[in-house]
Amino acid sequence: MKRLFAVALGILTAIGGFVDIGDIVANTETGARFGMSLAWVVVVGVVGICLFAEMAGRVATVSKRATFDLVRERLGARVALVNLVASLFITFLTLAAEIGGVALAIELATSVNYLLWVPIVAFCVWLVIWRVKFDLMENVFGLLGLALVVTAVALWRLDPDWGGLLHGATHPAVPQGEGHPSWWYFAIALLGAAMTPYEVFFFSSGAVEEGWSRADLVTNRLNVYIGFPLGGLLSLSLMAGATLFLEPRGIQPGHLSQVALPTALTLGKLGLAVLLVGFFAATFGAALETGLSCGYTIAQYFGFQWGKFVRPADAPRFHLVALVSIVLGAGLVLTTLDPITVTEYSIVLSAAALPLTYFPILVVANDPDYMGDKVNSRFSNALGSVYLLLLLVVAVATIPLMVLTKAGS
Amino acid sequence: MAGRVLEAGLQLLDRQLVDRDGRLAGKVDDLELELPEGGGPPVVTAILAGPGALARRIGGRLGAGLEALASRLREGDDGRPARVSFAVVKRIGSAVELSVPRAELETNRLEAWTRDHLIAHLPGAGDAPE
Amino acid sequence: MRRSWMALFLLLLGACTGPVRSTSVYESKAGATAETVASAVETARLAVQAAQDGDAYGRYLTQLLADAEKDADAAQGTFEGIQPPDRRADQLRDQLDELLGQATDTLTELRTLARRGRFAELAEPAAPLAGLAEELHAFAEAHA
Amino acid sequence: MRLSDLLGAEILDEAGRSAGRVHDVRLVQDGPVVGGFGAALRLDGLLVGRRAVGARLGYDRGKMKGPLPVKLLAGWLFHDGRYVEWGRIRTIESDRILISGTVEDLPRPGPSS
Repeated sequence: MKRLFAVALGILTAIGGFVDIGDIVANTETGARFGMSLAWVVVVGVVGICLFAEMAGRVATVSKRATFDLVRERLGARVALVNLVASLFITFLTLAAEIGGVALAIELATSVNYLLWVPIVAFCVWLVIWRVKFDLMENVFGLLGLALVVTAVALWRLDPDWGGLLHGATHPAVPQGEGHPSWWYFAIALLGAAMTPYEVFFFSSGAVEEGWSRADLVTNRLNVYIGFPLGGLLSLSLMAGATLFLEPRGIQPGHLSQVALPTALTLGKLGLAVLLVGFFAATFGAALETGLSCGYTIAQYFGFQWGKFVRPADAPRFHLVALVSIVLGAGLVLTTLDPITVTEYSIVLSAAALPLTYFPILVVANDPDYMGDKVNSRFSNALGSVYLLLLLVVAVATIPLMVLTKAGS
Repeated sequence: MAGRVLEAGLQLLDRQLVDRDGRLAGKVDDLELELPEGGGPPVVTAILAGPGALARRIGGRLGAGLEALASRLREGDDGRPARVSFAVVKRIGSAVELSVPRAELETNRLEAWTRDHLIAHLPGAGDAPE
Repeated sequence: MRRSWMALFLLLLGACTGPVRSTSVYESKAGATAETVASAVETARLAVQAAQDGDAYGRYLTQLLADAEKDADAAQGTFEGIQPPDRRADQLRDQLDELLGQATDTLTELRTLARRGRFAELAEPAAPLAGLAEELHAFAEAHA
Repeated sequence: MRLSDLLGAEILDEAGRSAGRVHDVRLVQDGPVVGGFGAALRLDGLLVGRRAVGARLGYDRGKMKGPLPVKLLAGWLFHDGRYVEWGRIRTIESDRILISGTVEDLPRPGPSS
């Protein structure tokens, strides 16, 4: 029975933990502007993160080595350093966006300016990283994140023209009046939101934190193959809500308040309250993950002790990096740079930087020295190669598209 | 284990150092080779770890900057990079396992400094997370 | 993504370039501004509707109206920073200014009422929003 | 001497012709005993080739399972690997290693482990 509970818990936290400020912003803005015509990208992104997270989790479980440890080993100190700087910058940007996201969620509930909440949020994020046990932290925010299911409930309650939505999703076409470059730019943003590098840093480091063994490989796969797709459904329900409510009225959702409109108008006060809990949990949970990931990446590159499974005094530099990252992240938000804008950049740059960590993991997952008999199957190698090509194309296309579309405007 | 063949770059360099208690103690940033007195090919005598050793492999301006920083941090004695004698290496697998606790290693100075001067002052630094 | 970047882009352009090269560029800026303000007006309409249906918390509605007002003011400020290059652009400017003024005044009034918790009184001042939204969408369509 | 002095150094034969750069250094554990580790790692020879990019990925050892496109690319990149035994090294300078004999008579590297 205990095993069943562990599996269920794993899946639920995977669902709750899947959506973060990047998914919330990307899916709502895409729905408001392009309807469901980019829904297929969410599917591609979910399949991609399932493949990538399962591989990284398996590599970490079998070889007991987390992602960035292996990135340096396989690419050498110099190339891995470039990789570290890029991945760290993007993870830091995402951390700032998540801290801003938490503050915005509280602003919605209190109508007190979000900037006032930022220092408090940053302190709480640090405190949880400093004191709370790893799996307790994951379970609480993962389960609370499930509150975002309310967006799907709102959709079900609305009982919209499902055929119309499905048609939009299955016949992707650039709506008239919109340029192809912007359409593809939003596609990259959606992919970056679904396949953020920090999720893999966190997922693989988590496998070591929780001391997974080969027996846990099955649980790992279940968490990923069931949890992430259901998490992806939450993203799609955000997109559908925007398609039904915002797109027809030409509302451009630049604020979290507008993102909450579809659910508030359909389910009223109770729905809105649950949604705000969901926003808070999703962004706070992601702030923890990105704060930790800043620590993980640097510690795993230089080789000093990391992880919450040891006393803070035994991993001093790891905790120092996490603390400094959170302080700087809060500082970036306090410069009044719009957190939504920071989010938009963090997800697009995430998409562009994916090959940097995806490629080494794909290679290590094929090395019998590390994986023994748990090397990639023929299928995961075939799919893995397709995604490698896709991610390389995305990486090359991102910056030109960013310039061409003036970051999507 | 006699006669085992190892490729230094692929199977030793940049690998994680793990001490006797399973704590992480740095990376194999470089290897020190010396010619034995009796002549013959050079032999690996020690692992070099820490910013001082890493700097040489990064090269360029960044490497030089890292090296300058490292010598000030005095990881190893008299500005040398921190050194782990091969005598304390227990096993070379996906990580390099050592037979001594990391506190005894030169590579641990920066870690101990950070702990004593910064982290230890924060409440709860010493206890395991509840 | 579009609103925040369009506002910033227009701000930069308005602040430093002043006169815009050609009418068509000015026209597309006017169209984009109308679209942004239309978005704010539509957001306010939904907020007022939610208030009437007792759908949402006062604090949330206040925030929603404050965000809408902020977007409209920013877009208006940016647009007014751009010098119309010729006679025809002047006409466009006057036509749009008229709409922008009405929109921002209405949004400010609604946000002030909400801030004071007087949600029951939103309907009457919100009346012109529907017509304004119509005209702004039409203007944006015509000068895309 | 440090390993990093060898890695990446260019191999020049007596005629001054280049055999490429050092990708890796092969060690054999049969040196004098050193502490708890047992026999020390003796430098047996240098793995040399034209392209240094991605030498660490491990595809030149032939045991990697895939993925196919990466394996093919790596195979093509490293087809010209050579092996320089310690005995043939005359002098080691900062970025160059001078060897006796000529490039042509350098054997291909045998399988390592």
